[in-house]
Amino acid sequence: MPEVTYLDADELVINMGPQHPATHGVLRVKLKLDGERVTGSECIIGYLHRGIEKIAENRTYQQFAPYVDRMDYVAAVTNGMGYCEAVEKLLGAEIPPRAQYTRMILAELQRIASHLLWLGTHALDLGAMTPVFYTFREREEILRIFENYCGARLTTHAFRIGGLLYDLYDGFEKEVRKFSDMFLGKIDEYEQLLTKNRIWLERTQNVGILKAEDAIAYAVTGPVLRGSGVKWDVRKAQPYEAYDKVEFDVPVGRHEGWGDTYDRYLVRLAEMRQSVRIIRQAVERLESGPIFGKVGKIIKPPAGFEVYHAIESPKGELGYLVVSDGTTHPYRVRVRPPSFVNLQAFDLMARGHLIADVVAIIGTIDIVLGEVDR
Amino acid sequence: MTPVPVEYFLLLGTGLFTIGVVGVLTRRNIIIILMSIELILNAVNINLVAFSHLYGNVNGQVFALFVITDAVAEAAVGLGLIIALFRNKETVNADEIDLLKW
Amino acid sequence: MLAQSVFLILAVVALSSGVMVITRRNPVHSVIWLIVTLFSVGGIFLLQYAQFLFAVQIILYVGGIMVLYLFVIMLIRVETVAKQAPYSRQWAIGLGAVLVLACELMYGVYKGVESFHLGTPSRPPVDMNNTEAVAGVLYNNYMLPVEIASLLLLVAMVGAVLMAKKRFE
Amino acid sequence: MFNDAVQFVENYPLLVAAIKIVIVFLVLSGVVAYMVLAERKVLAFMQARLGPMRVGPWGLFQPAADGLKLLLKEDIIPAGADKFVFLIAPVISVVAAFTVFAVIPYGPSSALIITDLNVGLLFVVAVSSLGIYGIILGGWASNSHYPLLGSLRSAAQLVSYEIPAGMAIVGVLLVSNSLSLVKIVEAQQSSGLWNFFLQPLGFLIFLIAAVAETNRNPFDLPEAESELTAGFHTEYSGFRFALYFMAEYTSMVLVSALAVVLFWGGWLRPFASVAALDFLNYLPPVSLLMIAGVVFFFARRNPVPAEKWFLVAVAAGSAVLAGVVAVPVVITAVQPIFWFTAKVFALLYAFIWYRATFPRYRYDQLMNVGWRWLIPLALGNLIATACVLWWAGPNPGRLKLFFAMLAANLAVAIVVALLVGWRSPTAAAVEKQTGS
Repeated sequence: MPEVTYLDADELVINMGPQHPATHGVLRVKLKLDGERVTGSECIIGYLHRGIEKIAENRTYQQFAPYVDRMDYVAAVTNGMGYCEAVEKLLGAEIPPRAQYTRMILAELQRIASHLLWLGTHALDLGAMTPVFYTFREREEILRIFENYCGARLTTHAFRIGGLLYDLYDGFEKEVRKFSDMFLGKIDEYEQLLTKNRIWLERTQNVGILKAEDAIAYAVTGPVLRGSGVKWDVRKAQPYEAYDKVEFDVPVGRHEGWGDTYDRYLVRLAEMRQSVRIIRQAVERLESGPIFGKVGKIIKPPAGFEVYHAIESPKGELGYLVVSDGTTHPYRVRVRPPSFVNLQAFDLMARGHLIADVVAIIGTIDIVLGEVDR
Repeated sequence: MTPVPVEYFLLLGTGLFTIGVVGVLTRRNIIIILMSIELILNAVNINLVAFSHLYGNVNGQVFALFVITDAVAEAAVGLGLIIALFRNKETVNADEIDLLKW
Repeated sequence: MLAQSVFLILAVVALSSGVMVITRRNPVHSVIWLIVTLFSVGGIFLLQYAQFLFAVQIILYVGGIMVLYLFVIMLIRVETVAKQAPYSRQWAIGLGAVLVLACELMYGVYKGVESFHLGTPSRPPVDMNNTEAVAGVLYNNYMLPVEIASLLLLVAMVGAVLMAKKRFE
Repeated sequence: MFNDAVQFVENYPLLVAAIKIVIVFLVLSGVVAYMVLAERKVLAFMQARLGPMRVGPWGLFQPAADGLKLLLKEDIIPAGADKFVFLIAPVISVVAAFTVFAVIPYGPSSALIITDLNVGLLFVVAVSSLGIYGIILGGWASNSHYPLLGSLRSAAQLVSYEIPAGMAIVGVLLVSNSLSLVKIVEAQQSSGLWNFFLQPLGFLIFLIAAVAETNRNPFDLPEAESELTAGFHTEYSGFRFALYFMAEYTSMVLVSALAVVLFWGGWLRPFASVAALDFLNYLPPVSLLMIAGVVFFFARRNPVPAEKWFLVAVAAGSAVLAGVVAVPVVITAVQPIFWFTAKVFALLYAFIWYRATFPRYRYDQLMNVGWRWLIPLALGNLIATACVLWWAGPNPGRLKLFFAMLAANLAVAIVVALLVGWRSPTAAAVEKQTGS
């Protein structure tokens, strides 16, 4: 990131990325600078575009499921869950409770894993090098559970349309319980490193301020929206799976009507605690029973139907619009990726800040370029 | 150690002073002109310290201290001026800054 | 004898690096040579038992003012400056005038040895703490000048900040 | 034989000084090399990982491997670089960092002092202010934007933090009444009170400024910030890069040693005047024994036979050394050097610790800390110290001085905090953005 070069440079346009350690992938940000202050910015995306939505039209419903894992590749489980549920909604299929709770447990574990990755890299961007090692240590536990469950760690393809392919392995519940007991203490550990750290406060407080009205106007969702003080969570607002049967709170930022990077940091930490709460309840309610609903081997929804199904992914509202044309292939799959929508608020947040804050702001939105570009 | 006669120092001071004045008169770059002024001030300091040494008291050194203080102030203001000038006129050549001439 | 040879070395270094200062095209090189000059002048201070002044020379001049020069030089474009003609048009006149001045000064020093009763310092410096001595004189005899100097520095500081500031808001 | 040695020292003072310089240089180089390893190891242990493990047992020979690699690498000079300046800049850094060690007293006997300048403190400040040239010139000579910007920032940072550091040193000067580093330690010995207790605020200021002046986390933005690549030494490679690296770590050791001399009583044992704590005198052999024990414990678990025997040898060596040190004559002789190194290592450990703990300051925040907090604090500390010393008069009681200084320091801290923290510049910006 080059900065002001000469005295007479009044306005300077510089490129950050696409190859840059702090842009979390291949994001390219064009920054207009007055001295060191950002007067405008433009996010240039598409470096990771793979045409995932187009691919869907040439795949059967089942075949497409693994592709969605490649969007938000640090939260593959939630991606897959959203897609499976959307197709299930299209079919009108019911999912047995054991499958529902299993999905919830894995999805919440995935949320924790995604937030852990975010926390570590965000702190690393701001110069705190230690948290990333701690968060990866705990994330490893989660990935191990995934691996034991479905054999994959990152792009899991954990669920199938209609339920689960695999039942839970022996000792799953014990492992998850053990993890959730252990993990609450670990969150406190991260908090000890950062939450009251004077420098952390200075780097995050009042940086990347997003007003609630702007957040809503920009259709920002997820922790970024909640950080701005808006209590909106798809899990509460439009409950899917069995989220209406478990108790959890929706954490919001400290302020009324606006939020900064620190708020979003607090919100994500609180969300991890809530996830643990959900996991504990869900594990309690796991009963033996079928894991697959009444969905045939060949999925052929009637023509002319169209559903939009949204779930709360770690990054925000992840929506799938699936249109059927009566064949085994979807007519159109449109994804509403939270990272992409949230990224639009970047310019609003970055304006007027110093160039060093850009790194913090990119980090706080928590984008994954695989999802932005699809 | 036999002390060095004081006129040696005076001659050295004269030499440095002359070099400094040559720099001020012949160079175009204002920054180098300012540096030449530093040379002149140093020449003065050599003389002051030499006399302080000759008369065995430290008054001369105190004067040299004041000269250094002065040099600091001069450098700060001078360089500030240069920055302001460069920003407006894009040059650091003394002979191109002639708005006040006629 | 030792003192004389040390003086000679220092003097030659100071003068030759002084010449380098005013002849370099690149201001950064000028600064480097000026630092060499300042060091040798500092050495000459040390030769005359002015340790405190030596320290001030290094701390303030070399460690402070010269850094400031480098800063400013790097802020403005050095490359373009280095390509322009280094000497002003009237350099010949300036050089001639200065030579005359130099001759006069040399003559003054040459004659002054007798008329001003110059000579080798007779009293060897007492082995007292030079810093204390300077401090004593500075704060006892020259209190008012010290205050004035501090005021001067304050004014210079404010002035420099105001001038170098980008714009008034 | 002892008399012969004395005779030798008296006959060849320059030769003896040269020998001392060589010894200090060698020891220092070793300390710096292993400081790098220690940093990597300590960081690793703080971050739940292992660190270097490949070269030798626990990577103990890693510094040698690193040094060899850097020596053998190609020394690249970028196109368009100012060759001469580019080549000498790292040398300036290293020389400035190493030279200051000439006046650091490692112990009370003249054998442990290279030279005792009566303007030692001024020398320290003067020479350490030269290290900045290595940074500015190196960045400029590289003919590249990143290094230039990095060096400008670095230089601005160094200049800014030199002021509070200098003022904190002046506070020590007032208390100890001398510019000679040896006399400063002796003053702490005779008053029985380390300057740390008289100048807690000064110590804090000095410590923060020291971290900033060595470009270490949390003030490491000139070089470590991902935005500026590596800062001023981006274009350097091979041996010259190693020189910069060495200069950075040497100056870390330097500021630690200075802090120990100025504030922590140099070579003095903690609470040297308290007889009840005399058992601390036995710490040198005990700590050596402990090292031997730990090494032996790990040696048993090491699977590689060669490494195992090496570690056993190390353990045996330290045990033998502990035995030697335990001899009454030796134990008093090693006291000063032991305590000096122990304190320096404690501070160096703190440097590593900061790096594991703190995020990085933003550039404007860094300047904010320096100019809005440290300089007013240092100024206030200076004034308060002078006032207290004037009020206490000559030869005040130890406790009286301690409590008066404590009160003055607290008062200064509170007043400055109230004045500076009254309204932070960010508050207005927030109001502007949120409209509240």
